[in-house]
Amino acid sequence: MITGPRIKTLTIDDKPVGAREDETILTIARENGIRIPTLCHLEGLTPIGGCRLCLVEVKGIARPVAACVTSVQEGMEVTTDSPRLTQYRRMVLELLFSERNHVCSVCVSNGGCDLQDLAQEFGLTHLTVPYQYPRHKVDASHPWFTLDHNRCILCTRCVRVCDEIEGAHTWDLFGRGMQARVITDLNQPWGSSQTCTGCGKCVHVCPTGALSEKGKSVREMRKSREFLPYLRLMRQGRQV
Amino acid sequence: MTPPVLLIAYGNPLRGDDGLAAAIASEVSRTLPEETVEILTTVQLLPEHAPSVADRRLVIFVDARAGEKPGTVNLSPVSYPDEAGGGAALTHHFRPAHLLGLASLFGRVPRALLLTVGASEFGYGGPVSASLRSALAAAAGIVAGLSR
Amino acid sequence: MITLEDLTEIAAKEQETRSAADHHVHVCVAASCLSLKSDLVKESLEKEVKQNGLAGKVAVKGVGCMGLCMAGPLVTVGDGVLYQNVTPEDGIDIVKGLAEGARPISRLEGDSKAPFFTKQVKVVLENCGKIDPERVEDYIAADGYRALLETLENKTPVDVCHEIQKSGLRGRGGGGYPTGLKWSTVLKSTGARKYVICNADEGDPGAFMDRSLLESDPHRVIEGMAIGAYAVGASHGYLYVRAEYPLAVKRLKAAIKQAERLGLLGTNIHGTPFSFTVDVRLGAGAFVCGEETALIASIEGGRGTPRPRPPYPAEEGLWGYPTLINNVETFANIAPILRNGGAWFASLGTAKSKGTKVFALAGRVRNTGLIEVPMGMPLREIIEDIGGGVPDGRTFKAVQTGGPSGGCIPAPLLDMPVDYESLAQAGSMMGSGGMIVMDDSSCMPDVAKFFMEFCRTESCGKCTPCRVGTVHMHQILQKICSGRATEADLALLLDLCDVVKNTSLCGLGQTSPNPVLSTLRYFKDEYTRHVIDKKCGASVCKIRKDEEVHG
Amino acid sequence: MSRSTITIDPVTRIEGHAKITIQIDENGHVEDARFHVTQLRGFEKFCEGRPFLEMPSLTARTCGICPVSHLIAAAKACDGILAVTIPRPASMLRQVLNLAQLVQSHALSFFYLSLPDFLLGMDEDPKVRNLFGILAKFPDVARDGVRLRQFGQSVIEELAGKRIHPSWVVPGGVNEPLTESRRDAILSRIPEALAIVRRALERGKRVLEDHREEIRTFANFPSLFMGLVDDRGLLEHTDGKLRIVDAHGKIIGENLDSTRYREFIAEANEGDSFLKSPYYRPLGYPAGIYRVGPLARMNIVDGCGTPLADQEWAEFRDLERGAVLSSFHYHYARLIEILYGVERMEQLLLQRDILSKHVRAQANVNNAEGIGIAEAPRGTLIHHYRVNEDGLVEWANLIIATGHNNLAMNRGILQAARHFISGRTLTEGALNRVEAVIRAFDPCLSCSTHASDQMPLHVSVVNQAGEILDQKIRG
Repeated sequence: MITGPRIKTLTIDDKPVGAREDETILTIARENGIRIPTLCHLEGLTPIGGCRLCLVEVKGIARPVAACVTSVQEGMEVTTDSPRLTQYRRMVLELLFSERNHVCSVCVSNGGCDLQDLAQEFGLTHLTVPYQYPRHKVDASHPWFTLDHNRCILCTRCVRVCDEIEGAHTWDLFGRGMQARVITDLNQPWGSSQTCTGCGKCVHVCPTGALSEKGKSVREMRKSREFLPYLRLMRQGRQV
Repeated sequence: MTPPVLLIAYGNPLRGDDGLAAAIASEVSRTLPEETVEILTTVQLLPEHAPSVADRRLVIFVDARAGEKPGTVNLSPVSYPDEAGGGAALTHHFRPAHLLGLASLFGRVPRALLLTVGASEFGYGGPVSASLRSALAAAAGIVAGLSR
Repeated sequence: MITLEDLTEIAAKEQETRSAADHHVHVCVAASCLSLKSDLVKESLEKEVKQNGLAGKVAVKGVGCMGLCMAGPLVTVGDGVLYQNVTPEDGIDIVKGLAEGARPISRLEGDSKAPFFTKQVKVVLENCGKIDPERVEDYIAADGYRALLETLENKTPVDVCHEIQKSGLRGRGGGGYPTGLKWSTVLKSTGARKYVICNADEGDPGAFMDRSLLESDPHRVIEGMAIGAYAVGASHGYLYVRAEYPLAVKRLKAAIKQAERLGLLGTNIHGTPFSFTVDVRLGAGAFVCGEETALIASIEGGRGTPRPRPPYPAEEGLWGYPTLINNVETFANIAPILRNGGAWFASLGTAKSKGTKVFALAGRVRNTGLIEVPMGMPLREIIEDIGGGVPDGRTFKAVQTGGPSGGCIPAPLLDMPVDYESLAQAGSMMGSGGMIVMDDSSCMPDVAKFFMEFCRTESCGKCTPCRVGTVHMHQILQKICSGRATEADLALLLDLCDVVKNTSLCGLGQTSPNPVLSTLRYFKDEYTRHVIDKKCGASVCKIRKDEEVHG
Repeated sequence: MSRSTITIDPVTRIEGHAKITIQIDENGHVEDARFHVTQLRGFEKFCEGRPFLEMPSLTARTCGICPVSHLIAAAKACDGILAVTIPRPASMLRQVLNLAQLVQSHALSFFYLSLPDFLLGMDEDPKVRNLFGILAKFPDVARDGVRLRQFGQSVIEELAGKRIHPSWVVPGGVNEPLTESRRDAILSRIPEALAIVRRALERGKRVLEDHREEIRTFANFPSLFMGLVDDRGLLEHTDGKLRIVDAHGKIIGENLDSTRYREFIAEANEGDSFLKSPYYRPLGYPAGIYRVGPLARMNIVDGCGTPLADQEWAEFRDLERGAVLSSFHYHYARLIEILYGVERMEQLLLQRDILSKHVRAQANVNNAEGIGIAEAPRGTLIHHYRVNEDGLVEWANLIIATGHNNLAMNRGILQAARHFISGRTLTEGALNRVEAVIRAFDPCLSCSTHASDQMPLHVSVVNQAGEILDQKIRG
């Protein structure tokens, strides 16, 4: 008897697709060449459904669901694009931009930023909600990296990669609501962290210029994330 | 080969409806091929644009106008000197007619038209007013028609 | 091993001591009366009894909440006499009155036959104001733990689930999910172990049902949890209580110790294979930890943030194991249901909403306090009869139910029955039982602003719409209330309500626009007055003069 | 006649926003004249708390007119924080960029803003006295102006990309080497540019003949002059050391260490303007008044270092025995600098290592302080940052060219006002001459204050009681 996961069939944007029951809508959509915008999601890290950009509509469910954390079900009818979804995604982006001080023109990640790319994709040139202009400090105490809270969107990719891949759990969250921010160790300067291994994985998974390498000037920070699928593959290999 | 038609869309896209010209230009760029019309978007007209203006078959200036009824599309010929005379100031009050005047230094002065769309919101930030969407489409249609 | 006979014996002994006394004086020692120094009243009474040589004749007992909190400290003598606003000095008179042949002290006397008392139906609160919450024996004398032992003796877990299903009990935490169904799901879920969690992270502004219950009758909740654990196959439970409830925590911990001492908790309870232990976990004061997945994360020692469901805790809960999670009032209903039968419970209430509901009645109403009414009672009866109506010659405007996730119900809907469906249809919700009455001195945009500020500060920050959207909504409401808002702001507010409602990760965010939406639904004119005329009808909002002129 | 005040608000045909106040005594004599910059600048505050590597991009946004100058001064200050000497090709590329900026800025100042006065006359109707008046009467000149500016801008584009605020200049050098095709594209445009400058110089020199009175009265007074020179004492805009000469042309400060600029430059704050007023510290205030910019540079150097410009420079220095003192000669000096700029660009672009890939030095924070000095078209630009050990800016000070010239401009206005204005009359020509003094300095006020749009010129004569006696509104 086969005890592995069962196969389910469903439709995404009217296209019939097959999936293992433990797979998410996002995985299957991508596998079938259907693009769903994401921001907090990163292949290889535990999805959290935080940013809400990957919302999709499922027939029979009133509220849109986050594709990155919703498992497929038999007969599910998924819609990944609609005027309503576009409006929601746009507003989510607006909210992110209004929350901190995202000034692309002086940002190290200008031209290499997931948030900026999405703004371009959605033609977001202006906000309908007012900017909050919070005052956030920059933590440049680490010898190789800089943390600029002004550009953080609280996606927690850094927190997850450090915990799940590097195994150091240097990063965590502090405070709640709009006061929430990422911290290292028990809210100590990054440079004084006893647990940080200096691996830089957090910097490269960061979607914006919040985490960057020192010495990089404006527009010079480019993130490379190839290590993540590679490490995952190697680990799987070892398990087999 | 220089395209026979030049579209100059001017205005500051960071100031509300002032971005209308740029929006019209991007609409036109979707419908017409590069060989037909060259598109120049700029925050303000500058004397340095004069060499690009010379020797075209047609130059179309596109601008959002305060003081005109929002949504009205107006098309008028441009010539130098215009009714306002030679014109004094530089950068901020540099008009299409001025550019046409300077173009004479670099070749044949082309036929030129100014397309304006009445607009009202020129505050910082904010996209082009939703109420101007139909005017935007109409203006883009006119420009495309003229360019063919 | 404790048996039913042991329980009977304890109860009999308790009864015996009780009947030795001629007079029974009960002093409320729940938080509300305690805050008015009811402990000193009790001391004074005890001292006077001793000094007047009435020891043994007059029994003074600290009991749980009697409900009419606005008139505390409350003292009852026997069954019929209720004293209100009692001071320690009054102890002299009360005891003197008793010494002189049970003469009531008229200046202190309240009307114990008032509709406030007579219209209530007490199931959950049946022991409140009657038993000493710090003594397990008193609980046992009131048939306590009988349901647990009888269940262990006579019923299979499936039987228990059936009985609960038959009762029609629905979750009292707010959602109204059928409790029996939830129990069956957890029972059916497979896992190396299972957990039971009691959600006592009561956080709605103005709500104090769980707190009063835990302070007044802690054993009832523990018994409900133990039965639940038996029904789903769990052997360990957590009581997640907010740290702001120190008295409840103290009494719960004491109650757990007492139950353990008697063998009502522990291994092989009643000589069966069933074992159950309970731990108290303190919540550090985050509203979102009332959301079950956030609560579980908090117990696990993580940051109290919710995660998307499914999987539901019934399948994957605490530490990834199947977990039964119910709120305090839900568990408090369990023992009576098993004692009296599901059919009995189902005879109370309406077709879809069975049993009773406890409400914390607050705001602009004469009788504020803790009440319990059968489901389906018209709102008007609750407010006008039990609540005594709006005081000071003011007129009733609206009642807010469901806390920050709920909404406002206006005067024209006062005759609607209070049940899950009706409240939802009116744009509010049952919620955990907060009920705040407002009169014409309240400004509805200001009310919406209050709740939005609550949601903004209580957002955990995990998902974008709730974290940032509530901030913007609150700012717009501030603008409205200060007369600076435009119609465009109002339109943006509606857009934000839509986005936050439909895209937030958990219930906190999804329901946070409700107070705005429901006040907009019934009091749109108040918003437009603020926005267009720059006027606050209730004169609550401070709109600057110059803006009033230019408006 | 009672004492009154004439206000010219704002001054037209300069970049930015300022006003002039002229106070007139009971006898109708000009008593005092002041140049006010009325907008507040807050850029130094923005910088605090930011990583120092952002400074070039951040401070370049002080000004839409000459972002390149800020980029270079900022990058140099950052080089100091890194404690690196940047590779020679990077240094040369920065020089080419700076020169391109110089050329286009000077072309704007000369052709667009000043030539109308010279060719059409100071007294001509302002409706005609502009680029279009030139277009009508001297079309060749107008074409030259447009072309020369276009040349300068095209070089900037080739080097740093199309954006107005390029991020090509970075701490430690530049972030991309120059390609051969781009180099050749620039070189191919040099002959035309050179021809234009030479024509302009000929015309400019002829103009001088007609403006004897202006030369005599336009901020013509002894003062010190300051600017950068290279190690041979030749004209230098990007690197080099500061030199200060006195009115006799005598060097009084040589090889001044830029990091110690505060030892020889002090700043006074005057109540009526947001502009700082720096002076030469050893001589005190206001005796230490000095001028920067093209005129100053011509006065301090021992030569330009390019063949054609050297000839012109020699001729220029023959105008006077010591330093050339009339600020009207800023125009002349500007033309020589354009010539130098085009020539020098070509020299640099023909260097064999100009295409080298080694254009950047990498380092961490090694100094807590960095000072970068460059010559902007308008004069010496100083960026000074202090950073904490993590490289976050704790304090920043920017001294811009217009600031150095503040005291000199004030004196120049007073001088011209006394000469051209007599109490009763507010003639267009007289007012225009007062404004023209300011234009000679080519102040960039958007840079010194971050100004917004120009507004119509408003001139008023106000008596002590505050009543408006006469006013002219134009534009």
